Amino acid sequence: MATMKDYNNDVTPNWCPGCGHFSVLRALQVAAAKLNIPKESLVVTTGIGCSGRLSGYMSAYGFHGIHGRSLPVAQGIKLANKDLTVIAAGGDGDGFAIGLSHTLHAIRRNIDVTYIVLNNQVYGLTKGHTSPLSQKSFQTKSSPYGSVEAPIKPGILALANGAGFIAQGYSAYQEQLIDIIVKAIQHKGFSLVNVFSPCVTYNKINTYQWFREKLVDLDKQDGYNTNDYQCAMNTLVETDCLCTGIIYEEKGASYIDLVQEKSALPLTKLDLRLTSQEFSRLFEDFK
Amino acid sequence: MATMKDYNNDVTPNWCPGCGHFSVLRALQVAAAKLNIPKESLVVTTGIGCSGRLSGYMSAYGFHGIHGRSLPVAQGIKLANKDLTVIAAGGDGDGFAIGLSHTLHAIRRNIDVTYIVLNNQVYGLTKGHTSPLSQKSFQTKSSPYGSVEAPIKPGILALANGAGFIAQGYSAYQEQLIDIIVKAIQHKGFSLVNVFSPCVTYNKINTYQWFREKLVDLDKQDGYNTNDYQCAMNTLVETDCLCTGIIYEEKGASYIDLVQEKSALPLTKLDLRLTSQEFSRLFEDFK
Amino acid sequence: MKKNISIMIGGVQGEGVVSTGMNLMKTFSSLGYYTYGNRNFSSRIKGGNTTFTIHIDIEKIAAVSDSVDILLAMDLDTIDKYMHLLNQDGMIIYDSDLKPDIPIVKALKILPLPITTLCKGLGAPTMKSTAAIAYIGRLLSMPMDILSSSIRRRYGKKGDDIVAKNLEILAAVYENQDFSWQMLQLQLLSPQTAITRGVMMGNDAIALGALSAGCRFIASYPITPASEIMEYLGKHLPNYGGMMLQVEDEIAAVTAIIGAAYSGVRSMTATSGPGISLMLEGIGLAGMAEIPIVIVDAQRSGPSTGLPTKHEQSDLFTLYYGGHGEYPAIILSPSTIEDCFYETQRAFNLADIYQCPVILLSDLTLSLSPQTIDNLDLNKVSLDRGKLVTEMPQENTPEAFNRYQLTSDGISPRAIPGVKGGIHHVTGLEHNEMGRPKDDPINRRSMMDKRMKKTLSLDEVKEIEIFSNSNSTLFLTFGSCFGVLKAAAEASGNAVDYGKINRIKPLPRKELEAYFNSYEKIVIVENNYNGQLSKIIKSELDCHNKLRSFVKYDGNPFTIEEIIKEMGGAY
Amino acid sequence: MKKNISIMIGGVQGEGVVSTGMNLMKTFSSLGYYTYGNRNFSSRIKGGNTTFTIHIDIEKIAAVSDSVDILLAMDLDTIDKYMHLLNQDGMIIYDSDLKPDIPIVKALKILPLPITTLCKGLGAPTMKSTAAIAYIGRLLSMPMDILSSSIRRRYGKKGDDIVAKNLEILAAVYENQDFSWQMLQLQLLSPQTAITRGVMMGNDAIALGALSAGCRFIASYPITPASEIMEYLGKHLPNYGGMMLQVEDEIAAVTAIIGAAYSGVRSMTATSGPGISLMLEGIGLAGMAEIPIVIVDAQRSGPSTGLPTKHEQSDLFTLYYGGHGEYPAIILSPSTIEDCFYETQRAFNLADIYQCPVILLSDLTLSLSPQTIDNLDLNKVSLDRGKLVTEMPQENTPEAFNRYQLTSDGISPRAIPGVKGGIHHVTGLEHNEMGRPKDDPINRRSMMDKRMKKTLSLDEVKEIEIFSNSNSTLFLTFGSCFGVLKAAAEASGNAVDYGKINRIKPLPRKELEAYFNSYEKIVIVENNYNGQLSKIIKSELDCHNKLRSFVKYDGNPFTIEEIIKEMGGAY
Ligand SMILES: Cc1ncc(C[n+]2csc(CCOP(=O)(O)OP(=O)(O)O)c2C)c(N)n1
Ligand SMILES: Cc1ncc(C[n+]2csc(CCOP(=O)(O)OP(=O)(O)O)c2C)c(N)n1
Ligand code: SF4
Ligand code: SF4
Ligand SMILES: [Mg+2]
Ligand SMILES: [Mg+2]
Repeated sequence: MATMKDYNNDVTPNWCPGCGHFSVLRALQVAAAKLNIPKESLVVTTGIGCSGRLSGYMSAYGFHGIHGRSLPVAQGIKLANKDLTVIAAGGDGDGFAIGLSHTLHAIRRNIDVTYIVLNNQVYGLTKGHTSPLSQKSFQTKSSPYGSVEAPIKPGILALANGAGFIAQGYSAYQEQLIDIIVKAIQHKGFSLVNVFSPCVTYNKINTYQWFREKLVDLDKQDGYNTNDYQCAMNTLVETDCLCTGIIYEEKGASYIDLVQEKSALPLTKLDLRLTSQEFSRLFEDFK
Repeated sequence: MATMKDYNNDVTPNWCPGCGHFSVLRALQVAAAKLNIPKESLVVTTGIGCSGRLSGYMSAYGFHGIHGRSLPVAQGIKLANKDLTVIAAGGDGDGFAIGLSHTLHAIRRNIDVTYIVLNNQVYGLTKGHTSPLSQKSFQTKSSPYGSVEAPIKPGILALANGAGFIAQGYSAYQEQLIDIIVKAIQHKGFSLVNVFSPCVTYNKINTYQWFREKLVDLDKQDGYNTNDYQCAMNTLVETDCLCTGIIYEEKGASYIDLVQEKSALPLTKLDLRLTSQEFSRLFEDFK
Repeated sequence: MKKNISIMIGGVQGEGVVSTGMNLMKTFSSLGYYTYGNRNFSSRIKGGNTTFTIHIDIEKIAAVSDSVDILLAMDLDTIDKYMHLLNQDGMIIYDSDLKPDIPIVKALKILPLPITTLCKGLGAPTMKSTAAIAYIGRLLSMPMDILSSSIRRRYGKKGDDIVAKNLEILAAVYENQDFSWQMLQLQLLSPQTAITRGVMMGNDAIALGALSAGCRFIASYPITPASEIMEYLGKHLPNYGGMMLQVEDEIAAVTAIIGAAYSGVRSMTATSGPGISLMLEGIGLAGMAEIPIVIVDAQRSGPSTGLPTKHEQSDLFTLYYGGHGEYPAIILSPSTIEDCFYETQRAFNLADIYQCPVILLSDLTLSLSPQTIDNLDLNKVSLDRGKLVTEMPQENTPEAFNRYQLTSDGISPRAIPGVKGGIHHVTGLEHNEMGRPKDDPINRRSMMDKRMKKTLSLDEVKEIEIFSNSNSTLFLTFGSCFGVLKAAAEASGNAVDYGKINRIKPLPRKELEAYFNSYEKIVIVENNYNGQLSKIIKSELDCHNKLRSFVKYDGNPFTIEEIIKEMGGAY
Repeated sequence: MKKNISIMIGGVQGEGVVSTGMNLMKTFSSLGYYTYGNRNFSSRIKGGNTTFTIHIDIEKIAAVSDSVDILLAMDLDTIDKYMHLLNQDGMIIYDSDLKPDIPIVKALKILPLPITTLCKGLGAPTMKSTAAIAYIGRLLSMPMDILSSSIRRRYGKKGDDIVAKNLEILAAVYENQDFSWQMLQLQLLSPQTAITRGVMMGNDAIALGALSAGCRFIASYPITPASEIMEYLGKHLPNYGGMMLQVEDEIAAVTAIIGAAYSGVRSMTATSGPGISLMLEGIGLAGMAEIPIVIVDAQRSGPSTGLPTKHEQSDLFTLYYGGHGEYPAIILSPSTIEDCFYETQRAFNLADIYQCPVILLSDLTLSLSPQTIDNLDLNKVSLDRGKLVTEMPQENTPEAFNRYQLTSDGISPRAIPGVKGGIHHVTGLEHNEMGRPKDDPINRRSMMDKRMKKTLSLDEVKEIEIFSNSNSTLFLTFGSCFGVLKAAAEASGNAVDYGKINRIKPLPRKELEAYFNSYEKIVIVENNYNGQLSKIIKSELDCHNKLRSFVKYDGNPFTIEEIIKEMGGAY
């Protein structure tokens, strides 16, 4: 059996002490260990941000790309080699400002990738700017008079866009977060895990304390049914999205299953050469 | 009083005979006439697509920009001069493929722009490719085996993202469409008008006939309350979004109202020069 | 007896002009003739006048003549707009229903044909294209059985009824005795060998080349004039286990193929100017992270949306100089359909060998002009995946894999996910040999040097092909201009040498230097305003005094005459 | 008595290193000294070692020395990493709590100061910065009252208690008799005039320049090292009726300002390399549609994410050659803080006059290095809005407005929405004089010519400033390199002429040509791998034999010594 340590490399994270991102990293490592994923079959793609550094702290194949594009990269990887476990991760700016379109298209395309949002409702790496997930009246260097734009609600948007797996976690609820990530990886199709991961340096509003007071734990709600779309939507609206646990899941065929036979080889295993016969047949079409 | 003709220039549209876009153009012209908008105060921005040509057929200030960016341009215009009536228009590819992020950010930012989607569920201008709004199994040059991705539902997504005005129209329901556009323009804040505008050349599935059979007209539903969020969501889900009329409206302060006094001048009217005193005061901060 | 003949077909866009032209081309190609077709697009989707010009020859050619021998008009616009293109002894034929008012010009043959009448009479009003082809076949003294077998081939899949109806039209035309056909007929010389050849346009050859090169993934966003590549691969890749993914925009396209290529699959995307601009950040990532991707740029008239259905070669600058910062990239510039096929294969090899983005630079004319081609040799370009590591010696501990090892040639071993002991980190940040972020200046310098110098060895590869070696002036070009240049040089009796350059980046400096030494003057011919290739060469080589630039930027390719004139020009 | 002194402050990132440095700079600037500061960023947000080097001088200077006179260490890392930078007779001072193990080096003064102890003792453990400043002030023989007024100024807003506490610390330091201060003190020459000057970095000057130029709208997406521009304008624009809009990405940023600029508001955005790559399509639209926008590129090390907190000048290529297709653009390259202010104002004028995108090219060092500046003259650059039409003669019928009229200078009248009779259409498609799409080749050619030639008249403007006119070699540069070059030239006794180029596009050809005629050799100094400016010049001018390129691309600016060495270099 693998242990968390197997997925840990010897790089010291450059995150601030107390940053929520440490816990997300740890949870992902523990989840990978629980699932016993061979580390060479695990690929983590990230965007740019404090969160983006996560892929560099995993002992696994890691791809730290450009800002907002962790999902297209992840989808390309999964389509190339469906035998891999592919995790995409990134900040709230990465996934809901510059990368919002990719996030929503990844959801509807339903390629089997797990997307972990390290959501601190602020741009950490640029040293404190308002994010599309920052709450109204949030003050930063870029909103000195307070933000006036309504924040995006990732859960509601994903649900409205037909996501097959939506969960929310919190850095300080390690066990739940690990459990969520395990299930998200197991889900066949796209899964979204929105993690409240406090930025201790630039977000003095949505702090650990703040979340602890506000978050509703769905696992503790008797009889919460994760297969009920309407209930999921209501829960998100009623809690103002401040809830943790698996919010919604629905089984369905993933993209690859829809375009290929189950028995099809990963693209990486295909023969690259055409036979002369095949080639002649293709050439005939041009006559 | 202005008439529709006042907003018509002498350019012959290059659209195919029967294209739904003709009706959207006409409806916009009639709506402008009904509201008696001085043509020099009317600005129409568009993206690229058959739909994108619309701005070139209006006698008004028209801005035909680049693919997917009609909304950032429109928002820039409105912020620059709040006295203008600003309409953004574009195709379903323009607004929900390449431009999806802008569409959703424009919704939450709530700048007073009316956004008309000329939705034919296909890329017309590129001669028939699948769009993110194409229905499943739709066959085109780019989905020869049928599309497998779930289509985006503009109404649901907009509602989930907090839009303050959402309506759907149909090219063949001229009067309703005119009425919707009039109200959308009157709405203070961002308004989304999703128009089913059939492409007679490349969409042989979602035809005029098809829509006529499927569309539910909310104006004919007794007691439909456009202020009820839950009801709006249910209606969209129940009709599979195939409904027309004003789906949801909610009054609220628009972006400009939140960041400026009502009495503030349009940016175009501001004095460009600082006084020496003001300048000295600013300079003092650096000492 | 004529060596070649040029036919322009004009009519309402969407009403069969293109298929008429293509069918004629395929029919002549099946007889052993070479054909070349040139489309002129209407800016409307449906309606509006469109033309298709075909050149039929007994020798290979990749240009249309400046004038036409036969003008086939399916609408009045065609007559008004293009009659002036007819040769003095040319012939204008048209659907007699049009009833045009044609000025009598000496020597000009005018031939109204009952195309609509005949088709209506046979109850097949939509088969005008077949009637038109039949009339042209008859005028060019084509045996009727050739046309009938062509019809069978073309319409076979649509069912026997359709075939029969078309054959009926054909027969009616060949039986028509209203004209003194003998007098009208044009006699083409027989082709050199009676072999059946294919008809392809550049995009077809690129797509087929990619498939043959083992490309198994394309992510793409539609755009004129590149869409046919994704369309072809979308149709055929699934049969070979591969996939085409239509994405939400070009940024997703380039980053998705970066993901797939990183995973070990030969991957590509195809776009045009606006897409290229959007992809630059991603291309830079591929350069920095050393990911092998292939990008086709089928250039059209810019800037911005420009003239999306018109020809230009104005993306060199942006591709050569790239996005922000400095990274390696390779630009190949095929000039013929055969090049499109082979150079696409080479592109995938170079990407794998040099681990960097490779751009295949096409242009609207090359991408969309159909032409007869000789058979393609599937095995001419052999497959080379460079330093790809798919298995590791057992002893290697994970994470000791130096993905960015500093080697003497600057190229490092590349392991892909799934390979045990190949685990490493990839980042667009500056990194050390293990791929970990590092901002130390010494590391920075060695990594920059490694990346920027690794393609230097390409300078040894010959990339310029020169034809006719006897003059003191060389006309050098790339892309579809080459076909026109060749035709012009031949028509001018080879008054100048001419050639094409197959690789623009890294610029073949040594080779160019040698040519600047041996020629008195080199004229760079290209379709853009700035003379982009000539400026690139001038920045790299001290050749200002010998280099001349000849450009055209009005949305159309050069005419043969324009180039001939330039060849005679006094510098 | 010293003419200048150089101090390096090092400590844990986020623990006051920067504010200590900035306060010292402001204090010395208020006395009439010139200062220049240079930050070295840690790649961590919090923690990690960071340093701030300050140069204090009686003359204006825009570079730090290669070595330092005083090293102030607030952590141990600073001592380990930077002690080697100390001059032979330098002094190392540190918080005595650190208890470092410092090797005894002859002549080196070692001074442990009870910074933490003192602050703790006074119940103000977080005010170490004030103690450090006080000690340095005392070492540099600064009168205490200067420091106390500086403290009042700095902390006034935070309340009387805070001020009092800080003053208490100051007094304690000045009363400290533990050391033989007399022996230790360094005596700086008195400043030439005792005037209070400001301290600004390039981004401040650009933002203030924009505000002064009448810029009333900025749309931007945060990125290092450009964010300060949006931050400043976000804070101040509302006071002048304007707005800062933080958008979802750089594509939205550039297209939003295109909308605002089209509507008549002076509008800008500010970004760095990755943002520039993403903006290229939009910049091309502004070029095609002739919209006046201003874009700041604060360059950092590329490619891709590169070294985001390190210096480079490697975006010239992408900016000069642009996105797909060909369109006009102007690139200004300020070299000093004053330039940043005035050139920003000029950028807005040029945008309005030439109706095209104007890029203001900065670099990380110029954008982020604070320095003492002389007063800025608000009215030096007068406002010119070009052919802007805000009212039309009544007679004009709507839609007869020729927005893209072919004029002799290529510049057309520009009406903005709201103007009666100015209604017109704008498109990224090729268009006619009315702005309507048109694909006819003759129109295409004249519109291309119009756009591409309209900035030609700029060739008459002098854009190169040369200093010391007596040598046969010229060192030419741009951006922050200029400060180092100047310092090096002066230190070398003006062994070469040196200068800066203020506009890179259109390249001042005539002027350059003249200099290539008058100098034997011109060395282009720049921070990138390719020698981008020198390649641009070589592509435009026949100067290969006279031009030399001197580059550095390791993430750091040139040192003075490196340039001096190059000046003595035998070419
Ligand atoms: C194209 C581009 N634009 C801007 C940036 C600058 N940038 C880096 S990270 C970031 C946002 C970080 O916020 P988030 O994604 O929430 O991650 P966090 O740092 O909060 O974990 C930005 C704007 C960039 N790297 N690339
Ligand atoms: C950056 C970029 N990519 C691709 C294109 C090609 N293109 C033009 S319009 C279009 C989509 C058109 O579809 P839609 O927006 O639905 O408009 P319609 O033609 O159906 O009205 C595409 C892909 C482009 N112009 N620019
Ligand atoms: S700045 Fe915020 S998000 Fe970034 S490492 Fe520090 S605490 Fe974490
Ligand atoms: S192709 Fe479709 S969308 Fe375009 S003009 Fe024709 S009918 Fe309309
Ligand atoms: Mg964040
Ligand atoms: Mg459409």
